[in-house]
Amino acid sequence: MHAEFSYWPPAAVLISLLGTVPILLSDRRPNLREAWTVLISVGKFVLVASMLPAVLAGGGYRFTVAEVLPGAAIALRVDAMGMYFALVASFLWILTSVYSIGYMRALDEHDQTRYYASFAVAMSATIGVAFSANLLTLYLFYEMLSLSTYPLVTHKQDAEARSAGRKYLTYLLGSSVALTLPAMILIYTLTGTLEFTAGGILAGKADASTVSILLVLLVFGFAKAAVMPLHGWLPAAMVAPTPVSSFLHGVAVVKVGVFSILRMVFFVFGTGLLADLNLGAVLTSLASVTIIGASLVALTQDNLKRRLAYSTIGQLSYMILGAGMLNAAGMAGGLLHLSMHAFGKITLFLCAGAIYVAAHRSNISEMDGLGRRMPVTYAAFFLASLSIIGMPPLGGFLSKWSMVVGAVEGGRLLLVAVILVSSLLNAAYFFPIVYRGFFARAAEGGGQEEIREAPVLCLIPLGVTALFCLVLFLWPTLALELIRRVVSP
Amino acid sequence: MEAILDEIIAKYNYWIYVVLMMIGFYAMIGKNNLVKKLLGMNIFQTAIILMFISSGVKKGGLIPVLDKQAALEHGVNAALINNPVPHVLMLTAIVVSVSVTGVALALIQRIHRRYGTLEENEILEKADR
Amino acid sequence: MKRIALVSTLLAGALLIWGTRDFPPWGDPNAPASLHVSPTYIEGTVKDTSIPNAVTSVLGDYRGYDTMFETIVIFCAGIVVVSVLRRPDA
Amino acid sequence: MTPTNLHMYALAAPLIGAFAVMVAGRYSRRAVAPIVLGVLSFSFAAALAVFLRVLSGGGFRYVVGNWLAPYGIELSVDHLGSLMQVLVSGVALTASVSAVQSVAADLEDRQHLFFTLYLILIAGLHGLVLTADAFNVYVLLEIASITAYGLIALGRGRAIVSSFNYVIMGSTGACFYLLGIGYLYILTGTLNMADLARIIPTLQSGPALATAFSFCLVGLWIKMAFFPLHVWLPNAYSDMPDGAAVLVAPLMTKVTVYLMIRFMFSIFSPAYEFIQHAGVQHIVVNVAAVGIVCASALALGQKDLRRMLTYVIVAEVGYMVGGVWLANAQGMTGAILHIVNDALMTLCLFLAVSAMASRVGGDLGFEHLRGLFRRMPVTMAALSVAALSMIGVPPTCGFFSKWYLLLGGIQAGQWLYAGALIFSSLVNAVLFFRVIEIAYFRTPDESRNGQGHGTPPAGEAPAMMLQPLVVSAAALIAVGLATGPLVQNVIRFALPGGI
Amino acid sequence: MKTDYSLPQDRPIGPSLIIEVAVRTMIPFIQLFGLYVIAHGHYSPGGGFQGGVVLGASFILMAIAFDLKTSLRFFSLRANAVMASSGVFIYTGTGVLCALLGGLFLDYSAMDALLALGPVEWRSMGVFIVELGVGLAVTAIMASLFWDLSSGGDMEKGL
Repeated sequence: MHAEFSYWPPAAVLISLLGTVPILLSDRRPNLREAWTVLISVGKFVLVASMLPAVLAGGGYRFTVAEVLPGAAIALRVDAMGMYFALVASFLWILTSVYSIGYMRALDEHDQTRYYASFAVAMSATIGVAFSANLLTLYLFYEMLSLSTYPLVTHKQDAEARSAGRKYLTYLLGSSVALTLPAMILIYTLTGTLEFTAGGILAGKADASTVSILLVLLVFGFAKAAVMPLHGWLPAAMVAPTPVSSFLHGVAVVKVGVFSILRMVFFVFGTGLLADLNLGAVLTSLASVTIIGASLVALTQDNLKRRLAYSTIGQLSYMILGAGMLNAAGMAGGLLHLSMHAFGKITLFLCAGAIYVAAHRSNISEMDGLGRRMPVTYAAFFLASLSIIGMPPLGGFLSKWSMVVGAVEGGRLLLVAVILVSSLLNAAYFFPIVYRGFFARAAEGGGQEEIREAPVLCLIPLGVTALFCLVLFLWPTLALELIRRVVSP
Repeated sequence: MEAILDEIIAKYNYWIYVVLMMIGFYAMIGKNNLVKKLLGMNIFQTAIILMFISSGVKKGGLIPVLDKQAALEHGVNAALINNPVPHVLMLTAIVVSVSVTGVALALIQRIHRRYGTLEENEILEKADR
Repeated sequence: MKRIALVSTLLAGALLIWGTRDFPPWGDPNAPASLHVSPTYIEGTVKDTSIPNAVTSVLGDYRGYDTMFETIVIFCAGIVVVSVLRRPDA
Repeated sequence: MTPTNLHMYALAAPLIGAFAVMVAGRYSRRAVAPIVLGVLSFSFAAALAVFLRVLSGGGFRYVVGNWLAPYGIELSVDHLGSLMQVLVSGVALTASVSAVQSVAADLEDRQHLFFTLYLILIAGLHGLVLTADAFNVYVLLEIASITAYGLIALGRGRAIVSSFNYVIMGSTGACFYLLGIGYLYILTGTLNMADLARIIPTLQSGPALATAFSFCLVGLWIKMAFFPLHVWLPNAYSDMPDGAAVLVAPLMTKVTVYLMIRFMFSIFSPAYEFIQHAGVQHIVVNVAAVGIVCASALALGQKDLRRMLTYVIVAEVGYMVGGVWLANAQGMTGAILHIVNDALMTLCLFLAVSAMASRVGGDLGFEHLRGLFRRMPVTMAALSVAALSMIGVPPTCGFFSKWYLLLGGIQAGQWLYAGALIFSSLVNAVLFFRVIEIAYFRTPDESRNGQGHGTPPAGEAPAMMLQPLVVSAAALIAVGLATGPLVQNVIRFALPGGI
Repeated sequence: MKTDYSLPQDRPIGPSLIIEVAVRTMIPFIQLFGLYVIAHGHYSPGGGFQGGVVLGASFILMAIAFDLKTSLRFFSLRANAVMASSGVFIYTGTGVLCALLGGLFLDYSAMDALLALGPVEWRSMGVFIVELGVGLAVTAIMASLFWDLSSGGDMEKGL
């Protein structure tokens, strides 16, 4: 892949970072501020999309900020994998910022300027991770993401939020300093470079034990992927406002974790090396445990957002599972699930938010009969949950199917079992919500009558994302095209 | 035994200053009274000065102040004249020790005025309160 | 505290004594200190600086840089004492 | 290349300024600030010019009084020395901008005394980073120390006691160093570093040499507060006036570490320390590791921002000493890089401290920091940047020096040291986020504001304190991004041959 | 063991005529000798420090024999501060001057450009100048050290 020098990648990364300035300046004028937010999010998407043709043409862009360490610069590079993730993230950001406006206004939240500003910074960090050319740069943006989301997680500023924030930083910062950094330095000592290169850089440079140690260090080091037992921060982070949970903890932050791990698997270790040392098992086993465990815990949660959080933990490990199969179908499935789950899960969270805005209810047990009051929301919720469970004709089906194929090809029937069981569990913890919504009798005097749909600014985004779950099943061409370039370059 | 004795006799100057140095050092870190600490510091520095000066001595050497004419006409035999460098260095060291002593004394005065004692432990418990 | 002090004192003393083993005996005119740099001062002082007192010439000229800071040291001492003792709240 | 006098002017300017302040300050208080800032800006410019010349034409040696070494006193204006001179003058200038403000508030009628000492201290540090004469180092160390004693004694509360302890410890260190130099002199008859380096290999390295080496080293360790010998530092640094702390805390320990590097590699040789005494090397690195861990643990126990920072400084000294003794190029690079970075980080932190103190009042116990994020966002933002650098988050400079140190530790197989580094970064994360959390969430309870320095005015610190703070915070990131060039063009030449 | 270190509240002995007269006659000679030691440092043991200390001692003696105020009448605090600063300034200034005149720092022979005495003679001259500076500084500091330490900072009553 030849990548020519260009200022587009830094532009795409920095636009939202610089965008914080006008947002902060228009502190006193909400309309202007939110106009800026939407404008910037659209601009970011356009910038990212503008680089798509070159990538599809097999090319790409790169940009070097500074050669800080010999063999490890702070550099950006746009390739298929990064582009794939960046597209999903930047597209969903538009919808989320529209949704945020409706949500924050409906609830009349405090410190909205800080909220939008940190959101923009977090977005820069996300795209930065997507376009990082080497491990150092990725680490840089990874930390930037952890820190910039801290004010969002602790937005409420009460005791619960504070302890959640503490947990958040302890897990994310701690793991990255204590595990990722040493791993990075080991890699650097072994290979003298940190550049992402297709097929990996470790091949022939390290023996089996070192590689496996590195693998474990990195899988847990990128704790944003919430592989058990380092998952505790995600449910805790649910104290954040729902748009944050939906976008950051449904898409950006957690997917950044997974994305980083997949980067490592494809571009640092190299699937070939992992296959030779058959270390795929490490990934798959860790993933399977998390998948089943998280799904089981999810069953027990009554708070809707916490249930969704545990479901997220489970779904994230699907992607690691797919990558761990180390064959084309499996890896493709894993990568595909990244976007499918993104659309599905964000819809679910947006619905949760809409319910909270409209009915001020966050526990599932209190949601009897709400479906009849807010049919659009519940319809979207239903579609999205189907997609997560993996039913045709919805996007989730494709990814899970491809993973099953991969597992069968690899002759790992156990993994097939894991996928099926967990899909059943997904169904088990999603359907009751929908069922209660539509069919259960609401308790008398619950004040059901005056509940109406959430504001339209909330409904549009979740409608769009729900539709996309469908669209992506019918026309997954672009995603598949990009993925093909990653798994079989 | 003989050897050790000769050793000691040949270098008794060093032994003396080492003993002095130990006295001073012990007083500096071991004593509880600030003035005694200060005295220990002075003893220590004196020991060092002693060491330097003694290193400059030559048996039967003259003081390093020459006769200008004689020096100009028929040079100087350095072997007969004591080494001036240690004197210079020690002038500096003496001045430094004087300065530090002055500073320390001033501090001691203030400490005493503030806490009414010069015993370190009493000062510390007063200071922490 | 006192025990630590005693131990470290004895340690330092022992080290120093041990160190004197390969020193030249006292007053040895062939000690390295007497042979390497100092003769140049003694022989050079008159014709280089026309100061017959070698100590003064070394102090003021050859090593004048040291002496400058030495003067500054005592100057500092004066100022410190002033600033420590002459204060309104005293 | 032809030697220049610029670096001497950079050194002399603060001295002349000091006398001017001493005389003029007695008559008019307003004369002080212009003189101080003027001479310091001049010496910074001069140091910068010298640095650029060194970069283009390579380092040079300078004989004071035009007496050829080893007869005269020699200065070595090489890459490292010149870099340090730029660092010293730059930090001094930045710190003094904030100092003129805070000192005017703290001790108004003794400003001229304060700034006389302040400027002489700066001159002494200039001398220390330039000199290539073993005895000259002693004199300059004493200048730096005596001025520091005075500056500390000007502080509040327990300051005089802390200052006296510092006097005792500092003189012990100086005496040890002087003893070591005496031994070297008796053995070689010279005091010039290059000359010593020439002669020492010819001596059979006997007990005397080892004694000299160890005494000088221990002396320097006491002066730099290397772990077991650090007891004087926390009190001294937390009790001195903020105006002095912004200068002393960033520079003193770092310059002493630099002196240790000079001593180890321009008088003795890597061969002497690392090959003939490999055992010692291992011990020192492990002591450094233990020191880092203990100092970080002690920092966790502190309830006051200043004291917390002082223990962090002790830990950082462990970083640098350990890095030097790793005896490989990476560790050495990391140590030198960390001297620069740590000076800047500490500068930024203490500038933030003095900015807070100007609003909160002298006492910076954690409960006084509540709600500061709303009252002084800029200060807290700068503090956060410095905190990130301390934790080692790219692209702040702290990350890159830590990177090199870890690299060196791993290459040398010193796992304890590497582990200690990771541990202390984690501890730093806890330390600073605890502070930030308090300042970010807790709302100030109005009852306390009454006591202390009266009701503190709300809002940001005065501009004179904010500007240097912002500059230093920006410098953290700028230096971080410039690490590559810095290592390539400067530090690479500073590495001693043979490691 | 707790000892009383406090200063004596009032002078144990009143002013004594003998002492005062003796000191009055001695001080000029002491100061003359101090100047001699400074000036003659080139040809005999002596120099700025030694002479400065002797000069300072003369004021200390005055402060002891009469009282602190008397010595302050002869040597005011302001003069003291100026003298100390100027003494050190002479030294540093000489160094800078040599550098400005095209030599190296503290290279006295460069001052030949001012007045042609010949470089070697100028070195001796330069040493004399700096010794003078040292003498001034040391005199002033010695006196002020004694004053401060003996009166505890307030220039009220000495020992």
